[in-house]
Amino acid sequence: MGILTSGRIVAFIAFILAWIATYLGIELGKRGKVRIRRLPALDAMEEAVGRAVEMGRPVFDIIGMGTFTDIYATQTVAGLSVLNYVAHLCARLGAKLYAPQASVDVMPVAIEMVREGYLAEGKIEELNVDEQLPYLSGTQFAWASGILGMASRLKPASVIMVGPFWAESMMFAETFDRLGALEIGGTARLYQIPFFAAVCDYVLIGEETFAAGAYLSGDPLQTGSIACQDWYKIAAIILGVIGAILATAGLPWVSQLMSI
Amino acid sequence: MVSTDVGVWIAAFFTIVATSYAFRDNIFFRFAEYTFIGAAAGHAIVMGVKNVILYGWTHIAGGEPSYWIPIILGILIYTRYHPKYYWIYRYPIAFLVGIGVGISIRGAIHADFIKQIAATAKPLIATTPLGTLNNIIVFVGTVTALTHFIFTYEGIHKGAAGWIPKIGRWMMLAAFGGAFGNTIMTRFSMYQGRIIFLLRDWLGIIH
Amino acid sequence: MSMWEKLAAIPREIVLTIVLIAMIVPAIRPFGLPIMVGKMSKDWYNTVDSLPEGSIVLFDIGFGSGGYPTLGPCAIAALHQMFEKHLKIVIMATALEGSMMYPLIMEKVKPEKNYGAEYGRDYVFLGYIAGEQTAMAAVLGDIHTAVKEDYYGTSIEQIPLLQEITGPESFALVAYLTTSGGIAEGWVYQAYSRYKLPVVGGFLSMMTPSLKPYYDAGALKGILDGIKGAADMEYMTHHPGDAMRATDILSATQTIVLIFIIIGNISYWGSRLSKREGEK
Amino acid sequence: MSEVVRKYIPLLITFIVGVIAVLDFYTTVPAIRGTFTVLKNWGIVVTAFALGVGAVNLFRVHGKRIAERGELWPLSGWLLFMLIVFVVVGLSTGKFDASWQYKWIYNAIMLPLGATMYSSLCFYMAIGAYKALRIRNIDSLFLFLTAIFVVLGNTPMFPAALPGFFYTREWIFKTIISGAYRGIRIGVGIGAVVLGIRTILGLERGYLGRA
Repeated sequence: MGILTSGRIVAFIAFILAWIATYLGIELGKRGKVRIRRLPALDAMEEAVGRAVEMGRPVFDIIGMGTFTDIYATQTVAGLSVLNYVAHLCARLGAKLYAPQASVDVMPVAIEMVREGYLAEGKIEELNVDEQLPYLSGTQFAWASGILGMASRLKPASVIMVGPFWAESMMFAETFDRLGALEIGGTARLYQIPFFAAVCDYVLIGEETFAAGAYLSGDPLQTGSIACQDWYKIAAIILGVIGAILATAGLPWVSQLMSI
Repeated sequence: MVSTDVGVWIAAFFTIVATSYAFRDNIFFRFAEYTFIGAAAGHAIVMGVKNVILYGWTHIAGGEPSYWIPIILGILIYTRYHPKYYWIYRYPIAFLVGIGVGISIRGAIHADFIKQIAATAKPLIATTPLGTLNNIIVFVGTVTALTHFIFTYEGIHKGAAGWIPKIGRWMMLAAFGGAFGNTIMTRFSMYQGRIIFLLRDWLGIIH
Repeated sequence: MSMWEKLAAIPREIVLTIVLIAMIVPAIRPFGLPIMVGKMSKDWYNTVDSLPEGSIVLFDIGFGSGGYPTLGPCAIAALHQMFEKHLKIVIMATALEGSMMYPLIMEKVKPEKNYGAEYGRDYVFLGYIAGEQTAMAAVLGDIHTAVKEDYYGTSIEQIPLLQEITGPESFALVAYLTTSGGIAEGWVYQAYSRYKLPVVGGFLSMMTPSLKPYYDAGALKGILDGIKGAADMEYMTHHPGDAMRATDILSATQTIVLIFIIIGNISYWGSRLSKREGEK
Repeated sequence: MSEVVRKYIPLLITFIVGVIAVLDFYTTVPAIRGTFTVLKNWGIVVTAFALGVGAVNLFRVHGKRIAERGELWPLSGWLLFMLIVFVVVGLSTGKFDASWQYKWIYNAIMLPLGATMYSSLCFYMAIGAYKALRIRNIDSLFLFLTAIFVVLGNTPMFPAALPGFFYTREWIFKTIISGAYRGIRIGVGIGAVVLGIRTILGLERGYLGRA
């Protein structure tokens, strides 16, 4: 065993297994064998868009300032799936959608997502991309103040924020709250979840963001990955529970195993 | 004594203007914002050039021609702006993504998965009753929060078992409350530094 | 508008002005409250304290201007302790603006004057190194192939301290201060997971909840929890500075925030109950 | 052919570099370790080049705005001027950020702006706490209770009067936050690993940009 680094052998095995599990999960996803539970925040999106129609005010969908190259790319992808769904809802129910953009790389995909939604609902003539998906800025405070400016001008009835968010999350949550908008927030950036959880009417916590994206898109790559992650979480639960019971009985086998 | 240093006056001006936005949007804030964006991008270039020289060029000068490779890759990043040859920029990006992803996931499975399981698999009974209670809360928090994030087995969220993820949700909300409270302090402690700057370095009211 | 609704809708300008006043008054007239040292900062202090004289510490400045108000005092107090213990310190910056923080910090620490330390022999600054985790891995793995010059352009062959470093095991401790989650996790991955080096970390208080699992699992030996950690360090090292001054300001502002939270809740429940009364 | 050059070779580069990074961690083979040391050093240089991309984007966006006399275009001109000032001062002395001239403009302009921009979020926190931290239902009750006790423990005045506040905050961190956040961290960590594997395998191709 000389070629493997000691203390990391179990980690290595876990890594190899993750590799295989990712393949398996995606394969199951392709065969439609993965079912993801529907989250309450998704039902709330329909309510949010309906509210905007009733009040005659627009809907904001903000996917954050992530890019495809950073480590938060999955959150951006989830945000795009949600944007697509919201575009469908807005086109169908007749609410005006605004989705300001922060990333040059993501913007063309976002436009495609919205266009597809409007097209599928037969409302493509109602979509004005330049007005509804403006590019604000890729710099944090310019982006944040741009959104705040749009918000006080257009007074949205509802706002959906799913994607990676940084320190601007609190500025957004507070401003939209002041404008009386119904807020649905979701991010997997650990540092920012508390603000959405405290201020928003509905919140997607951490990985729920990915699950929501996978549920809405039905993309096997996304659903399969969720399945694979579930297996690992279940493994963590089982190992944790058995390990704690054994350790309480004086047999610290699991934690010893983990340091091989 | 009020400061006589021009630099301190400029800094004080920018400090006050950057604060003003929280009260109301105004043109002075826009001016400060644009200054900041320009300065930050300029600083990034200066540091970029310095790093290229320090970590690339000195190697070449020291007789390691292989360091031409990262320099060429680096230059290729800028092909992304070319209408026809934009795809060349994928080479340096592919390199950066490979190294970045590889380096972060190899540590993640050790520090975030293996080590955290090892920390969970600890005895629940402690020497004091409070210690035992604490251990149980941590254990329950970890396990129930994990169950909350299981999406593909719907049974776990229904019926009597449904209480487990529900407890997890409450534990997480309680934890978020703590995090929220802590963030209030973080932001204030950051701003206090600016107040001290204004009162001490600029106005000279305190020492 | 009922009384409850008025209470619930105090204009933001008024709220913010009160908050500002609560910062200025104690800054001018401190109350001088005592400090209670937290366990996480104590662990940092003890970890450094237990190192034998002459051990080499890798110290990372992973913050820029945004983090300076809180992490600057942390860095100053932490370096005071390290110089006092006659440790040798290799300082680097993984944050883009980190190299600009270094002179601000050293202006306060004054290692030559206060501790008779000598640049190059007792401490060295490598400057900003791009790439975050890539930079960490490179410096830990083989500092001699990664770095050719220090911040001032001196070749590393001429720096005696760097000659003492033969590999990752030469470092007795990795200490970092950062505002970035990527850097905070990065040092755990690269120094602890990769080389099993003892690591201590300091960050903004808001990051502490998400990084505390590392401390509980033993991956971080100690934590400096934002301005609170800085005040603890200043207190333990007997070098009172901005953080201890900030303690009083913090008392005033946090109390104001608490009062506003209570007003918010009273008005919310007041209007909710009075509405219910009205419906009856 | 062009598919290979445009798409598959980049994917292959990611795969090879990623696999070497992983093997460097888990194995002790000197050849892998040596190769990866070189790759890491290269990585620093390539990342350094990428630092200029932001500036190019700014020149494109703001250059266009100036040419079209768009909204706030004089400020766009000022932005590019500031950018050039920093670059000129930084590069002309030959000492980069170590020269006193550079330190002066940094300390006068960038330091106060950076420090204040982020910290002025405290005002949003204060307003947010006042407007949002309200007990609306059972969920917000949990959030509210710990938030209040953490704020009480964080306010140096209260523990000084009654040490119990200090220990309550430490206890909340030691139990509730440690437990729940460990659960979240395990989940997020696995999510990152699976995404990483997808990327190394070339299943996740967003970073390649437009097709």
